[in-house]
Amino acid sequence: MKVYLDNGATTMTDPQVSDTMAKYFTEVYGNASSLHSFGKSAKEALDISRRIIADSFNADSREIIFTSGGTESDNLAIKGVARALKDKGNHIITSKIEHPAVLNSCKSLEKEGFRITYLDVDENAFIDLNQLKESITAETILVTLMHANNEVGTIQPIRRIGQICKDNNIIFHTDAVQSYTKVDIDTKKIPVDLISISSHKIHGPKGVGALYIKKGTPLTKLSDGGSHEFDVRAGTENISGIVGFAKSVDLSTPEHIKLQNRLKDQLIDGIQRSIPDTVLNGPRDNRLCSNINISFRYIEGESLLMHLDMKEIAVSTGSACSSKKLEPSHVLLAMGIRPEHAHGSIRFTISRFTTKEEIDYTIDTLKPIVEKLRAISPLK
Amino acid sequence: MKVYLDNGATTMTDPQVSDTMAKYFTEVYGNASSLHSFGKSAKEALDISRRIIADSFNADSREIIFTSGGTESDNLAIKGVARALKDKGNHIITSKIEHPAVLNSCKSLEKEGFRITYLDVDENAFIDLNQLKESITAETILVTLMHANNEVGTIQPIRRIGQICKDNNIIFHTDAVQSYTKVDIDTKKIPVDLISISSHKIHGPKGVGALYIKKGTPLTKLSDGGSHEFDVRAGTENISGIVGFAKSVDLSTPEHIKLQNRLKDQLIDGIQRSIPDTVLNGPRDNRLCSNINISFRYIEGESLLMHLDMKEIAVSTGSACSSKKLEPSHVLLAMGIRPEHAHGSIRFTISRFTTKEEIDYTIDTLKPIVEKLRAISPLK
Amino acid sequence: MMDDYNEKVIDNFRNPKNMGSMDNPDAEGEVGNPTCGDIMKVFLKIDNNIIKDIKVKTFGCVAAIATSSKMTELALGKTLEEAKDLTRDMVAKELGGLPAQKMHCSNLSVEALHKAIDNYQKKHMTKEHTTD
Amino acid sequence: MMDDYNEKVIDNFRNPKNMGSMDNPDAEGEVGNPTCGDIMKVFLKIDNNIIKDIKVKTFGCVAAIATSSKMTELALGKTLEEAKDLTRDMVAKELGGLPAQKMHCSNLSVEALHKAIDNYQKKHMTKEHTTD
Ligand SMILES: Cc1ncc(COP(=O)(O)O)c(C=O)c1O
Ligand SMILES: Cc1ncc(COP(=O)(O)O)c(C=O)c1O
Repeated sequence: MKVYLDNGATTMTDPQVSDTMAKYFTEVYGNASSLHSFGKSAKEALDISRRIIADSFNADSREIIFTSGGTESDNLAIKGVARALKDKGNHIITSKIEHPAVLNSCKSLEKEGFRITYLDVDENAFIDLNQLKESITAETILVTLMHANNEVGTIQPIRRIGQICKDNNIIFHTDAVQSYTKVDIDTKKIPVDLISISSHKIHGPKGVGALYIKKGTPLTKLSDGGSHEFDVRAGTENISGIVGFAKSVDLSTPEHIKLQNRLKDQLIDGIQRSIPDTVLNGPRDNRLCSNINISFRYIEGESLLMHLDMKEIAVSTGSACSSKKLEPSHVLLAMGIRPEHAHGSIRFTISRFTTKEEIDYTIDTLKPIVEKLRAISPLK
Repeated sequence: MKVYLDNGATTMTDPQVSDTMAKYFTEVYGNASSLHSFGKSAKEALDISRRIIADSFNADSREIIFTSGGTESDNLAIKGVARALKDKGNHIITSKIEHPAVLNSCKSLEKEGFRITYLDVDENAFIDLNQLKESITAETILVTLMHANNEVGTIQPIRRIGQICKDNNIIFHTDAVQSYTKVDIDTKKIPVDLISISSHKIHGPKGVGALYIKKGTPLTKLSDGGSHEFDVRAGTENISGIVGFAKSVDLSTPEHIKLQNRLKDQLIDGIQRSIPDTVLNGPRDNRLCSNINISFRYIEGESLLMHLDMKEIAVSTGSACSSKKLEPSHVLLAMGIRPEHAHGSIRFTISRFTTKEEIDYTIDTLKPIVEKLRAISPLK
Repeated sequence: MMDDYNEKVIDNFRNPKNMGSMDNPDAEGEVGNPTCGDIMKVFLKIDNNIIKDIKVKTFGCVAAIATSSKMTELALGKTLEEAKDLTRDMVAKELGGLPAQKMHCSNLSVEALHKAIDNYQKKHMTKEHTTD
Repeated sequence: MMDDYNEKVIDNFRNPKNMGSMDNPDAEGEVGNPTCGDIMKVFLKIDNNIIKDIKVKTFGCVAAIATSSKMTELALGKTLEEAKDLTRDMVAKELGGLPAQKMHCSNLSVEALHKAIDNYQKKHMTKEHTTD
């Protein structure tokens, strides 16, 4: 049995999505900027897709910009706003648990003269709203805080974050790459100015993302060229990819969330019942339906991951050994988790294609592997 | 008969390409950065694709970076080098006939304090090598000149341009988006430091491009995040797109070029024989095999384009009316072509899928339309 | 906001009315220049202060041709005063709207009509003076 | 440059030799710390200056486990002096190479071996002194 539990890294493209895309390779292949009918058909597909994404945020079509993925969306939002507002102020607030696309965008802005505040998080990876309020100065132009964390699934209270930003007249960007289609954001109700999303995390194709930009938000272009995407993002539009992205949004339903929540509980409870010395990292509530992150004490994550891989179970780890920087997950460390426990963390991320049988198989497979690795561990 | 003669704008994805891609949506869908076997398979596909592109330039695999398209490649090359070398000098040389991705990247660098020289071109859109030499100063850090022009197909003498840059120790970038797979660049023989290419111009999928970066070329990242693509370009790799791009390179043969050259001659000669007052824009030699650009005197391009579209022939125009800026093609103007002739220019761009019958049909269809439009023109 | 031509505009472009030249017109008017890419020349036959016949020659885009045609239809049969009251917006409205960027550059035919009427009235006034 | 583990490394990881603890070892040596994510503890049985038995306990990644195992195979049967001449590079070479970033952090088992031998020799010298 092949069990893919790394849906936080990327997902299988839903066969219905790739089927929908097929036509846009060999039939509707025009350039959406072209005046002829080939171009018109491409433009129509683009418009319809944009509307689908806009609807998912209760937003206007013109507030959606297609990009090449979550990373580009984050870069465009953060650098775009910072550079547009640099005469207004030079202070940006983010958190210690953001995705590298956000953290490194901020780091690169530091070199341009911006000052960044990295908010702390508590043991469950929640930020402290008071610290946020206290960090705001007259120079603050942007707050960028992720909706749901990619490693431990913590869902931040973005309504209240947004309200604080709005009260202080500060632009609020949220990286919703992990939460999109799993936790709704109604832009008419939640005060948020920019939202990053990515197709390949929701069973759409890789290489496509989008950025919601509330009407009137100041933004400097990142990539210059033609005046595509309302002159915010240049480059011939990736029609097949965009159509696939929209289809993947169309295919997601509230039932999928319920299903995943059940499987999540099954996996957490199953592991904790059958394997001692395991700790759930991150909260039990206000957690993404798809994310389970567990530290297996006394063993190291990469070894566990590789043993699971030999049994055809795919997971990821927050262990240093899996990163090129040779440091354990910055998220787990920010949560105050001890390094040796961070090393033993495994992230299981499920999807709407995950089955109960796969979860059973995973629990059954884990037990002897963990025992074997513990038997050779000097820590146990 | 549907006749697509706008392959300079974008091409049909070759059915063999989309067939090859299929597997990478629903089977080999892992994240190339993941440690498990799903990730490994994706990484292998990525490596093989990179090797195919590298081989096409007689380059090393590590010299190829995948991007989201030609626009991103141009931005990354130009801004990346300029920002990396800003302490060395602030002068960049380009030409008046570059694609907006290059021109607007340069414009945006002007705002950052760089000085840009825009070289003139002659009536056939060739730059003047002496003007290039004379423009070089001690401050010059980058020369960016396109390989083949997208509007009139002029192929610049990049070997000599590259040699001039090399002699002066200046980095040379060329936008080869239009020429790729049509005019070879052997990086072991032609001194060039960066080359931009794009998949959707060569029957690959949209939303993928690449940048050749000669080993040792200084470059600042444009998009921050993970350390993908040798830490030059962040973002989860678009495996299906990249595999498709590589396949489209694999499928291109010298025979396709010969075929297109024949069809090009057929179209140029056919139009000039049957319709008076037509002028070929750009050179007859050193011209891309796929590009035919003709001014039909006394009539305006958009009107001609729309009439052709009603007969299911897709072309493009350099007329102001087709651009949002309401100015005629900057390329045609730089060539010294009078505005009223620029307005009447039509670009026919063929591909390896174009047939002799389609060219015949196009010539036959053009004649009465041109006559009809001339009959109502106040200029004739 | 509208980016594309609507069906009505395309229809009028496809089958434009009253296009071409006229023998011995009573008046002519021309606007535009080759640089901007739109030129319209209007020819009128006027009888008893009424536009009895109208023709237009147009160099320009889809919008230029469609608005030229629609203008002739609106002007035909009108008195010179009524014709002078015609505006670009009326022409655009009759066509169900135009893309924003086309409103100002390509929708010039009304100006050509007004020029022709002006020319006619000047000539006429001059005539009256001389015959006086 | 190598980014991935080769087959040999994976094989040694999958079926590591001499892993676990030992009753009454003649010497022990431990290196690493929990923060960096690799800890190895080596146990030795020494007879007549020769390593008669060796066990290792490893907390760490694939490379850490594979190199630990390979180290025990290289050390077993050697004299203490020969064992002290073993290096990280020899272990890595026996495994057909390691990814660059794994060379320094995870390939520590030789150090643990050397520590165990040092501990043994110190104890032994002390003993000689006291019984002297
Ligand atoms: C929270 C978060 N932000 C941003 C990204 C980057 O998105 P992409 O891989 O589409 O560039 C990811 C995934 O990698 C993510 O999980
Ligand atoms: C010469 C040239 N450069 C750059 C580009 C931009 O490439 P892309 O459409 O892949 O962004 C194009 C095509 O649009 C082009 O013709």
